[in-house]
Amino acid sequence: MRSAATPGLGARVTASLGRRACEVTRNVQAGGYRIFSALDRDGPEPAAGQFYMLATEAGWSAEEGRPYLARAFSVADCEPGPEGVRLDFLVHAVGPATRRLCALGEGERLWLHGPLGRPFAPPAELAPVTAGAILVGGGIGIAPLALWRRRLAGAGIPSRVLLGFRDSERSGGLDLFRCSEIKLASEDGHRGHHGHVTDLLEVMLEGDDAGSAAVYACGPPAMLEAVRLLCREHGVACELALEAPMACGFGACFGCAVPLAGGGYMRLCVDGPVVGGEEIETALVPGGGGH
Amino acid sequence: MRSAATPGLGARVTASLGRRACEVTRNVQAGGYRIFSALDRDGPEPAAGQFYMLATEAGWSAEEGRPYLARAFSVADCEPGPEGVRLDFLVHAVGPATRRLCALGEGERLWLHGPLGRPFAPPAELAPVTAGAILVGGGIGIAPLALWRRRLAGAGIPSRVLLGFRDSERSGGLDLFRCSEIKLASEDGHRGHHGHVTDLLEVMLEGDDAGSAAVYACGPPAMLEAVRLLCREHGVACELALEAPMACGFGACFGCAVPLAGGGYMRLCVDGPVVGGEEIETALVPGGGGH
Amino acid sequence: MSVRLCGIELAHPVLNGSGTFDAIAARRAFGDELLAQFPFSAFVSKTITPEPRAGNPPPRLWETPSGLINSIGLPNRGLESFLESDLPQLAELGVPLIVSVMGTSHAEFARLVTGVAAREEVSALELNVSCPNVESGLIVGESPGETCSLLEAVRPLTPKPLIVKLTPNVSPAPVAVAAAEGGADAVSLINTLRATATDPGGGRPWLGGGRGGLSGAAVRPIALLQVREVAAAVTVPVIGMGGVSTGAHAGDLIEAGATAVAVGTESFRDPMAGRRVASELERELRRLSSV
Amino acid sequence: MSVRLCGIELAHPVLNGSGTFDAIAARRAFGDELLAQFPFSAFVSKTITPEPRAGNPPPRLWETPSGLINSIGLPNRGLESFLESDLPQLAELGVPLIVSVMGTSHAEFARLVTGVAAREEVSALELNVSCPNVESGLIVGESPGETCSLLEAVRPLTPKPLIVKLTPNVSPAPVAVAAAEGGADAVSLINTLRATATDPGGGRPWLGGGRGGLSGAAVRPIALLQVREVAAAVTVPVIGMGGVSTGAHAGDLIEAGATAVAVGTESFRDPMAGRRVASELERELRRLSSV
Ligand SMILES: Cc1cc2nc3c(=O)[nH]c(=O)nc-3n(C[C@H](O)[C@H](O)[C@H](O)COP(=O)(O)OP(=O)(O)OC[C@H]3O[C@@H](n4cnc5c(N)ncnc54)[C@H](O)[C@@H]3O)c2cc1C
Ligand SMILES: Cc1cc2nc3c(=O)[nH]c(=O)nc-3n(C[C@H](O)[C@H](O)[C@H](O)COP(=O)(O)OP(=O)(O)OC[C@H]3O[C@@H](n4cnc5c(N)ncnc54)[C@H](O)[C@@H]3O)c2cc1C
Ligand SMILES: Cc1cc2nc3c(=O)[nH]c(=O)nc-3n(C[C@H](O)[C@H](O)[C@H](O)COP(=O)(O)O)c2cc1C
Ligand SMILES: Cc1cc2nc3c(=O)[nH]c(=O)nc-3n(C[C@H](O)[C@H](O)[C@H](O)COP(=O)(O)O)c2cc1C
Ligand code: FES
Ligand code: FES
Repeated sequence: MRSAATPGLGARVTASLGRRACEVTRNVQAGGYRIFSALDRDGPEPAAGQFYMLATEAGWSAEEGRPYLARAFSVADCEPGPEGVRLDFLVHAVGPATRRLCALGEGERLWLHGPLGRPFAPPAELAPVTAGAILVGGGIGIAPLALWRRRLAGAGIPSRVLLGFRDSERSGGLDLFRCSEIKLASEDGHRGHHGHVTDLLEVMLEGDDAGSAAVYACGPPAMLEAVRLLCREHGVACELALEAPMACGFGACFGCAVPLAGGGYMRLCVDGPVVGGEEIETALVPGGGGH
Repeated sequence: MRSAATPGLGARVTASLGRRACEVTRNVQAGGYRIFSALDRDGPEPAAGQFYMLATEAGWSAEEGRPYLARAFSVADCEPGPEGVRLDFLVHAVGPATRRLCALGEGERLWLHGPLGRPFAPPAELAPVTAGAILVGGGIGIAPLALWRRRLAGAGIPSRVLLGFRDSERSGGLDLFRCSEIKLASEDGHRGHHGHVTDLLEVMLEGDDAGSAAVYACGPPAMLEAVRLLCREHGVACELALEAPMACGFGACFGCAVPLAGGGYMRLCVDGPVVGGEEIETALVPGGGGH
Repeated sequence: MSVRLCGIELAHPVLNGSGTFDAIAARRAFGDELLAQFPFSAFVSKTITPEPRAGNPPPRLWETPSGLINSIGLPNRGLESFLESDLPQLAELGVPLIVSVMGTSHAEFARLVTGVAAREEVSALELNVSCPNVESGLIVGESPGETCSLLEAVRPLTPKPLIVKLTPNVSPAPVAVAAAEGGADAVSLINTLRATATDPGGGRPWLGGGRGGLSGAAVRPIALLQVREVAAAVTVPVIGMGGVSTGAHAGDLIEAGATAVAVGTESFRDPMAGRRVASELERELRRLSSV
Repeated sequence: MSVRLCGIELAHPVLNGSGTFDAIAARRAFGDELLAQFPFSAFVSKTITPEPRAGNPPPRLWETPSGLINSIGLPNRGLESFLESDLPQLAELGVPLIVSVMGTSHAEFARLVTGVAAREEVSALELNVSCPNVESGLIVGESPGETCSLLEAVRPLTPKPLIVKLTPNVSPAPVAVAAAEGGADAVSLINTLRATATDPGGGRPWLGGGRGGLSGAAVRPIALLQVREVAAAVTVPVIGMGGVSTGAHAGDLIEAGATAVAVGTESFRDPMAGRRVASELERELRRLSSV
């Protein structure tokens, strides 16, 4: 299914078997979010769009027995090194799991399994004559796009990046895009276009070469649904990285159901989290992306 | 019931209503144990032998939903100051609650209610013509004796202290007795008499003035039972500070049952933890003092 | 926030669960300040039986992930002694009194209901039916027929409200319907779920009573469903309980159809939990009514 | 550590709980390494029904204190498709296969049992009886009579072992006895406990299916008692499960009378939990036999 044009680009990476304890090597503030890194000595380099199930080794369940289950997090960046793969995650403290992860100390250990799920596919697979990629991200959802942009650049595929934030608190993910050219939107007008990132996308899609571009989006459900509808309207291919509550991340629990366009459900952890805009009934997944 | 000879000495102190969050001001190693201090801004000064129910404000339940309940701890020492009463606890990490408490950082907050329970009674109440007190402690159990010794000394009542330890790891509580004259026993012979602390007590009880002394003991169940039987044999009054699993500490749950000599049970949290040797059927309380 | 429960005016909807708060012992521990700030809008006594009971041999408690097993065995002084010594003290609390009673035959229940209801201090009675009827061998509260016939036997004995405490070990709705048909004025649920634990030191059961009942946060999601189903099945008021530790949990039970709620295990962790839950509930209900 | 279960030789006593491990999806996620280190000594399929089912609308998951509510709704491809596509893939696992089936009438169960048992890949069948019989309206597994008559209907259809999966929502011992009388070769328990949750954003039920089943550490103490009581009531082997996350928990169930144990929710947190539990259990059984 994956094209051979850019070898490995977008190919699903198989997870190492079982969970492993990884050391946390860094944990820094990024606006209202945290970015932390873990050293995965035994795992492969993930593809952009894939995710890991994370739990801390100590102090999980510290809020009245919660978090109990591991939680899904997209890889925001990664870097292979002599000792293993450095995995970076961008996390927003919204509940017991994310609060605990944001408080991780250097040297603490993290349980992790992955990389899991279906990654982004290269533009050439989505749009026959490609003019490159348009990446659309919002809030905490920009994490997987950061890695995807690096991968595209590495493969020589041009990409344009549109990012939107509610306010400066929620723009911490920008740190992941430090050296790229980006168009910004903010709902409070503190930076870039005063409004939604989808306004920027709309303008772009009405431009000349957009019909042959491929759109990749990640962010809050309402934004994803707007992107999906815009792309459909303009006949532009798009992939969306969705969220749904996940108990396992590897197809075991059937909990992460997302309604399919043709009826029935997919398991987002194995058939996603990256899905084609036409595959699903809606990006407003009930129970998903609560924040 | 309490004598007026040494005002306040041994009188049960009523707890402040409800639990309160107290700041941890110190946490130091003491052999294999930890001694930590909390500043109780709103509570009274406890009597020796009384205890508090403790839980940490954050990260309680960090081991698969445990600890869930607060846990009972004797006050090892206390000191009123301008900002409140400093309470010292001696803790041995044996399970989820004690592990969490031993890891308390300075400035962290502790939920606490107390002081609770029946304290030690002055020797004059136990032995009509008193030659003073004999304090017998073992392992982690020496905590309440440390405060009791200080209180007795403050009231001008002579006390002799016999302490036993299994090994040097478990002798951390000695730090609480820094400036007193003590007879020691250790099971591994690393210090003092090579054997049990009850060997020392036996010798002492066979001495001249012991018949009019009052014995106060706290330690592992087997030691307490030996003390109880020795004292009975020698016709010497004794008080034992016992342990039993406690869910509430204030008489609400009826969980802390200790078999009475005459049949039936007492609630150790309200009718103890200090009990007369003759009141109970055995100091080997099922489920109590697991370590 | 005041509510009427079977004609009894309550200042707020938060009661205690039977057997989880001993107001007499608590007053001894915390002093008269307890009366000034009594945490519950009505007081439910620990279950009393016709004759005194010593309760189960220890150990009686076992902490589980986010929960507690108790195997207390209904220690109580028996009907006569309760009426003579406890009731006058409970009357000093200044809140309506609900007395919980349990017999093992219709005759025993009749004796209890008659004796208790005759006292003017008592506002209502709760029938604890989680026990076998010695005549039929069936657990009364697990059988709609047994429950209805018990109610028919005791209903004529008093005009005072009779509350039936339902067990969660069977689907409670049919039993609730039977209780209401038999003349119950209200039902309360859930009691504890049958559970046990093994001695960590070896394969023996840990609890002196062999088994016990599970309560606390762990059972909250079970309680919520049972309360919802019972409230949908009967027209009499429902008192909901099971793992309530915050106003949000209490609000969930009220949304599910409960008229009042009770706090049990949480009072062990926080003696003033009832008062805290009531004030949090007030905020919660305001928030929900504005959603 | 090998055990015989209904004549099936198992390398160790640890299976998976039905519906908590999809070996086909897991192989896709983790690769063929999964086969080399398959965590379970036999594989229990997710429950299949005669016709395909899409499952419940999302959200399907809710985390509770030390537990998980699922409201999955038995999505599956139906009998034909299971036999055609899934079974050959499951046969590649190299462990005995147990297929879980659920019908809503004797005729449906008969069709399932006949179809599945005919396949040589299948070692045993598990009957999921936590569903209503559309003819009687009763939940089969909550009624000894329904359970016995179901067994009488399907028992003649195959000589292969039939395992009845018991529900914990009623006292399971009488149902287990009825199942054995009807000809069941083994019973397994516990299935999930009926439970629900409220949307934290407002009073609506959170789960798409309205309610679901509670599993995980929170239910462990309930499972342990039910397994003990069932094992004491029947002579057929018992497969114990409910909150097992360590070898000690598995050992408790075996002490309580189980021949084998199953790991469910813990596999979500640790995909190789079955293997870990098996090796911890081996140590645990050695320890217990030396106590
Ligand atoms: C594929 C994938 C990738 C993801 N990547 C990222 C990422 O890169 N960074 C990131 O920050 N997040 C990411 N998420 C989201 C992240 O997994 C969730 O935010 C995480 O589950 C939150 O856990 P929590 O315990 O902190 O909060 P939770 O309390 O579990 O969840 C937050 C929301 O869920 C609801 N909720 C669910 N269960 C309960 C409960 N029992 N009680 C109360 N509320 C409940 C509430 O509405 C709440 O607002 C991703 C999710 C998926 C599926
Ligand atoms: C009045 C009083 C005063 C005390 N004073 C002190 C003191 O000054 N210093 C001090 O260190 N301790 C003191 N204790 C003891 C202290 O309360 C216990 O050690 C404490 O409860 C341990 O909690 P934990 O969670 O660390 O260990 P737990 O695991 O709760 O208890 C340790 C032991 O209890 C058993 N146990 C109980 N429940 C479980 C379970 N669910 N799973 C596994 N094992 C279980 C085990 O056998 C284990 O060895 C006192 C106790 C009382 C009653
Ligand atoms: C230690 C303890 C003792 C209890 N004793 C009684 C009792 O005597 N009578 C009764 O009806 N319920 C009794 N219960 C059940 C509680 O009243 C309540 O129904 C149950 O604990 C669920 O609520 P919770 O989860 O808030 O504790 C007891 C519960 C506990 C924990
Ligand atoms: C997500 C999920 C799906 C389940 N699906 C099934 C099922 O299809 N058939 C079945 O018999 N049991 C099913 N169960 C119940 C489990 O097999 C097991 O009985 C229960 O979860 C208790 O074990 P645990 O606490 O180890 O999870 C399911 C449980 C979960 C959590
Ligand atoms: S998260 Fe378990 S199947 Fe997708
Ligand atoms: S600990 Fe609850 S009554 Fe003593």
